[in-house]
Amino acid sequence: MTLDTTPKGSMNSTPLVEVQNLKQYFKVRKGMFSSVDLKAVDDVSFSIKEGETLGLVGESGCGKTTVGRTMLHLLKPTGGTIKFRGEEITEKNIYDYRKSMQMVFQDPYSSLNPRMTVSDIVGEPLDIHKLYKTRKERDARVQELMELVGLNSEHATRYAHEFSGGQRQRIGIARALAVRPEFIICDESVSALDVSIQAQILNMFKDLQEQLNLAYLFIAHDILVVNYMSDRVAVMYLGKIIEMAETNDIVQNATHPYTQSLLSAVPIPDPETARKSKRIILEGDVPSPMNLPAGCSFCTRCPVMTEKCVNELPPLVDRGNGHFVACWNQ
Amino acid sequence: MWRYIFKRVLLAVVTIFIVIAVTFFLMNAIPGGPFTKEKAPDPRVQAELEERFHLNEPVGKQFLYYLENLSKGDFGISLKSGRDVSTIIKTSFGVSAKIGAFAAITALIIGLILGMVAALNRNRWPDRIIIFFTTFFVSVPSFVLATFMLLVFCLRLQWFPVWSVTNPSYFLPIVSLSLYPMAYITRLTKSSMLDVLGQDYIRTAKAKGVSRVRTIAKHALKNGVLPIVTYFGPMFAGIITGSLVVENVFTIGGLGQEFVTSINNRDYPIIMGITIFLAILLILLTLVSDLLYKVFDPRITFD
Amino acid sequence: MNSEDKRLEQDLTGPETDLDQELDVDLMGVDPVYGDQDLEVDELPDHVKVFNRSKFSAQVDLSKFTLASAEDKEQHIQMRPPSTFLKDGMAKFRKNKLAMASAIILIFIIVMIIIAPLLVPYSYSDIVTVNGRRDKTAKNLPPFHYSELEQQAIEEGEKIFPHIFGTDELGRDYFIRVIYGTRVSIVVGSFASLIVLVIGLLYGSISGYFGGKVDLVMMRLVDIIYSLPDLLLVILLSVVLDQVLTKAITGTILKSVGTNMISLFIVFALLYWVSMARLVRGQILSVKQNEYVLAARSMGASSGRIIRKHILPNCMSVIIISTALQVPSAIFTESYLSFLGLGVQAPMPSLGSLANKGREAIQSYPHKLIFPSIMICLIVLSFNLFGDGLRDAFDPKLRK
Amino acid sequence: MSERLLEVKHLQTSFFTDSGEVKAVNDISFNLDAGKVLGIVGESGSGKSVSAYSVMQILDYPGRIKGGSILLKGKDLTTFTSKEMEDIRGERISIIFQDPMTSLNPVFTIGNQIRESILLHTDRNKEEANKRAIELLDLVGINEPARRVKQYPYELSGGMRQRVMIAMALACEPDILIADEPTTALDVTIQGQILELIQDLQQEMGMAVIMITHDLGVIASMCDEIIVMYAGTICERGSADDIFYNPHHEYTKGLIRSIPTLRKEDERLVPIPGSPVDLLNMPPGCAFAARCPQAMEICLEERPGEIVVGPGHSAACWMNVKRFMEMSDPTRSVGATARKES
Repeated sequence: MTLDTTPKGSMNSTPLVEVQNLKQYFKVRKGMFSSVDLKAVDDVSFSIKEGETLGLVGESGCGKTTVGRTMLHLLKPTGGTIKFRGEEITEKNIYDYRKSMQMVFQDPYSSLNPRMTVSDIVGEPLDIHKLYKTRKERDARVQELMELVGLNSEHATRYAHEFSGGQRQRIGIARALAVRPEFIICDESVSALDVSIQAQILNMFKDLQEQLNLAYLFIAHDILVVNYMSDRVAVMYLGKIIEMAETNDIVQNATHPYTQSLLSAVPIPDPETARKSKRIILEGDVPSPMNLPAGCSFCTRCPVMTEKCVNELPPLVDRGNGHFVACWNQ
Repeated sequence: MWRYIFKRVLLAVVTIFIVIAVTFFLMNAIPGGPFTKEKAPDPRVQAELEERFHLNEPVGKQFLYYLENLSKGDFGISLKSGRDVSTIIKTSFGVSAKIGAFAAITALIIGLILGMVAALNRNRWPDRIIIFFTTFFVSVPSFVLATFMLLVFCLRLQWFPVWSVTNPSYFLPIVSLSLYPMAYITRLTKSSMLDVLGQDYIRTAKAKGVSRVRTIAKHALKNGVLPIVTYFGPMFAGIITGSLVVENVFTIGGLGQEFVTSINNRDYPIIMGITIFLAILLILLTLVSDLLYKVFDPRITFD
Repeated sequence: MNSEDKRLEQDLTGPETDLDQELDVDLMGVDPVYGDQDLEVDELPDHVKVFNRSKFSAQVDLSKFTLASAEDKEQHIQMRPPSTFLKDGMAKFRKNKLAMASAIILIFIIVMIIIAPLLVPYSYSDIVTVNGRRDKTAKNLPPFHYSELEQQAIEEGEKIFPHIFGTDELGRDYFIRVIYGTRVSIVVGSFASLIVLVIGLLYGSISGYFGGKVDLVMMRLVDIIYSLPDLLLVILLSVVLDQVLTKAITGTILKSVGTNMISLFIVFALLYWVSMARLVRGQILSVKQNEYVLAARSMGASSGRIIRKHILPNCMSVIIISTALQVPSAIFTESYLSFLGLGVQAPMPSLGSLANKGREAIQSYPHKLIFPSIMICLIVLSFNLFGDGLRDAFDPKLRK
Repeated sequence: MSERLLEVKHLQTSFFTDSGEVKAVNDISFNLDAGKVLGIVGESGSGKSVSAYSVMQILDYPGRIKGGSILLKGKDLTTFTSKEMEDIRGERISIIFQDPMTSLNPVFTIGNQIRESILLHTDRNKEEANKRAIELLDLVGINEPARRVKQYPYELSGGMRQRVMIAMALACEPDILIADEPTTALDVTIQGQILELIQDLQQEMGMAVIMITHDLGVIASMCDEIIVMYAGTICERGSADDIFYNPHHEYTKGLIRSIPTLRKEDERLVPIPGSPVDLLNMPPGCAFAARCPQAMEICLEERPGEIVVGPGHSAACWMNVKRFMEMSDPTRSVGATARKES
């Protein structure tokens, strides 16, 4: 089944990035000879326009990080295609696309090599893709990048461990920007940061987007952050997208029972609202992705579950306005 | 669980086979081979060799015969005396096993205690003293240590009698044999305990109001000794090889002394027999300690 | 700070305060005066103060209430001086007195074994000679003693270099023998460690980097070798090679090394590398977990570049430390073999063979055991303490 | 008026590391009454957890209480022997930690770990303790409690383990429950379950709770009083409404402006500029001064004291002093006047 997941209004132009029926299964050894498929990502499709931000939200283990890594061929996809400007990305041509697609990682501590100076880290993509002729040109570009992300360019010779978490994340962003990409995957890029620093980085992402016309896939577990950053939001549960719509639409008209409970569970930093709102508390835990029910993967925790949900997989269907939902009951 | 045990036992069997094969073929690589009649001074021994090892057959066949003999507990005969190697091992192993077992237990108990004392007094004087001495003890070759002990305590001070079969004095051999593994266990225990004491669940125990002593004895110890269990294998290896030295220094007629004597005499069947015997012993002890580890740690699911 | 400021500070941050004062001011002009309400000052800790206008106006230096400039703020917080991994580690290492002392002792020993043979006019293999004649009386001399012939020569005005450690049973200068023994032991130890390092590094990094099936098969082999009783095999191999090789190497340079040392190296090359391979593999696996490796791959870095630039630099410190700790273990093995009579080829001495020889005459000439023993202990202890110090200073796991 | 349970006065806790003294908690005071919920909010390094650990005296090496007093019902815990403290911990004050995955001992069954606390502090025998453990597991909403007591921690999910931690903490019905970031390591939907559970149990059992978190959202609705901490000091304290709707410290204001909300009106976040202060290298004056958009010269030189700004509401910020000065004498603006005079 192929879905047209392009939002309306952009039908005439090809999307920048298009992911179709992406699958990523991991083999989990169950003994010496048998193994079981862990369906980390199962039949995921979406597309992103130039200069757009798609938020990808879900709880830990739902496969959102795997989506990002598979898109960059850091993991070999089990199935499905990834297209960039209409061209399919394969194992063979991925090297060329590494200049167009970049990634900003989660952990500001483990994502920078402790044995390299800031200038080495930021300049590494330039070295790999040979994007300069002289040493001077390289240094100038590194300086430029550091200023772009709000770092003092005098600090280029220092090692990453001398910086605070927020500054380190800026270094990571400068590294991603070095090859002048059009599309950046932000994999939980702010979740390790304190709120005051997180806001700095979020604003910087927004400014850079405006300045450089970047498109983002913004992966996070924090729905408040995703909401702030994204034009559209896709909600993942156990390897599948269960709802996808414009941000405002999803906040105001969440349709899938999981999205509804996710939204209601968010702790609101506002006493008035918090006192009034009633949480929809979900029962139980997320089931193991290794033995999923045949039908809707959410049926074990769903408050409105019916027999159909247990046996049949609900398709992701457009309910108008590009609001996609995968649920039998809505 | 059974699958794991099966795998581990299989590995042990393969290793034992390799040791036997390596030993046999290495020995046969010596010009003339270990069982050449020419090396045996006594014609009766020559005849015996001929009969047991089928010396005229090709080496591959000989190996099969050797395996067959081994399975019956027959390790061959001594070139020099013509005695059965299995008898030599049987008579001499008793003393060695006694000393070795005592040394292992001593090393384990004292090492664990010292290691914990050092961990609990980190960077204070008991820690520094313990660590200095243990570092010293792992830096002195066992034969030097044993010789000095013999010189000082037996010969000069005469606190302990010199070893004799009628009046065996186990103290000094056990001490000199256990010092190295003891020092090693102390260092291992310290670092493992420090690691465990930094874990979150220790703080949980403290927060419950569990006393310091109980926190250590219950919560830290069971987690902290796990790495020590994995050291059992190397410890036995150390004690077995150490006993070769210690038995010679104290002139104890154990397996070790037989081994060293046979090396000096180039009595190949004995060298071969004792090597294989010790190797099998060692592999089995390691196997037991590996299985013990799994028993101690409930997290391992054995798959 | 002037006295007025001091008073102010005391008033605002000091513990003593007068709680009975009334709040005499409204708040931000938003809320009405709290004067007639029940001010629950009780809920707040004692030191929290109620603002009192009359007190402040007299004491506050009003000029301080101007906006601070950006430079002032910048200066307020300063970044720590730049440091590198190496600098940090060295600073930490220098603080460790035991490790520093060990390093100095090791350097001293290494300098000694290089220059002492140049300075001391004796040879390790020949009997002491006086006026070109072999001095048979110079046997088993205690330290700093001279034989009869030498004493005569001294009385005749000749200068004779002292026997610092005495002489051995054949009348050879013991000091130079110990120096050569140290030389042999250190060379054997370093060479064996080098073999272990090279093989372990290659095997471990291939296994760790490629992972999957390759890793599985390679690690099975390591498991088997790991459970072989290594020292027993060294002995066995020495016994065998002694017979097999002796003829083959006669007349070559290897002869002076001796078959036993060759078999020691072979065993190290065959068996001892497995723990190094395990260590390297473990290190690589844990470094590979880091996101910077993933980042490098997402940039399009080749496998070679990732190993060279990212993985090796980050596990090198641990590998170097454990190589340093391998040296004493090799020296130990060598001395052990010497005890069994399987050590270096005579007349070449090693510390192990000297100590073992010295053991035989322990009652009458204890110095012959003491000197090489002290040397072994000193080297091994220094290497151990030095290695421990390196680990404390450079192991990234222990740093935070 | 309710009973005063805990009174912390001028608490100072430092970590004496190789590189110098880290003043993790630098002179803080707070009170807690029976049955009340106190929220302590702050970013990493603000000293919020260290304050809680100081109260329980479970600081990690090389941390040490340097000064101040901690009064539990009038008795100073800092003067207690370690034996006396053991009777306080787990019986009078309990704590739940952040990471349920590592806070339970992996080699003992959860029943064993809950029982331990009961056996230590009550006269129950082993059988009764086991019965109580099963009751507790049932209380915290774990199904099949009789089977669960025999399980090891690795057999439970994160949310379940946190429930076990709560059961363990409540085993002896403590007067005070400290919850140290109890939901940070959990998923949003599980986080909701745990918060609800803590709230319900607090009301049911009537204990006082200290809720420590970095997430303003978590404490918005459940606290009687909130303390905002920065770099080991208290910036502001007051009711949730005071803190959220009428903040009087620049840091609190900045924090609130930094959090994204669900109401999306295309308003931009206003982040606090700069990086957190280096605790090893603490500058004089207000710790927040270098990042504060309103920082004045005095802020860089002297640490402000806490000043009452409303009923049960106080803040440690020189801006309040300035504001009060201006308001009590509206004819002159403090800063401007000073400039004119100089």
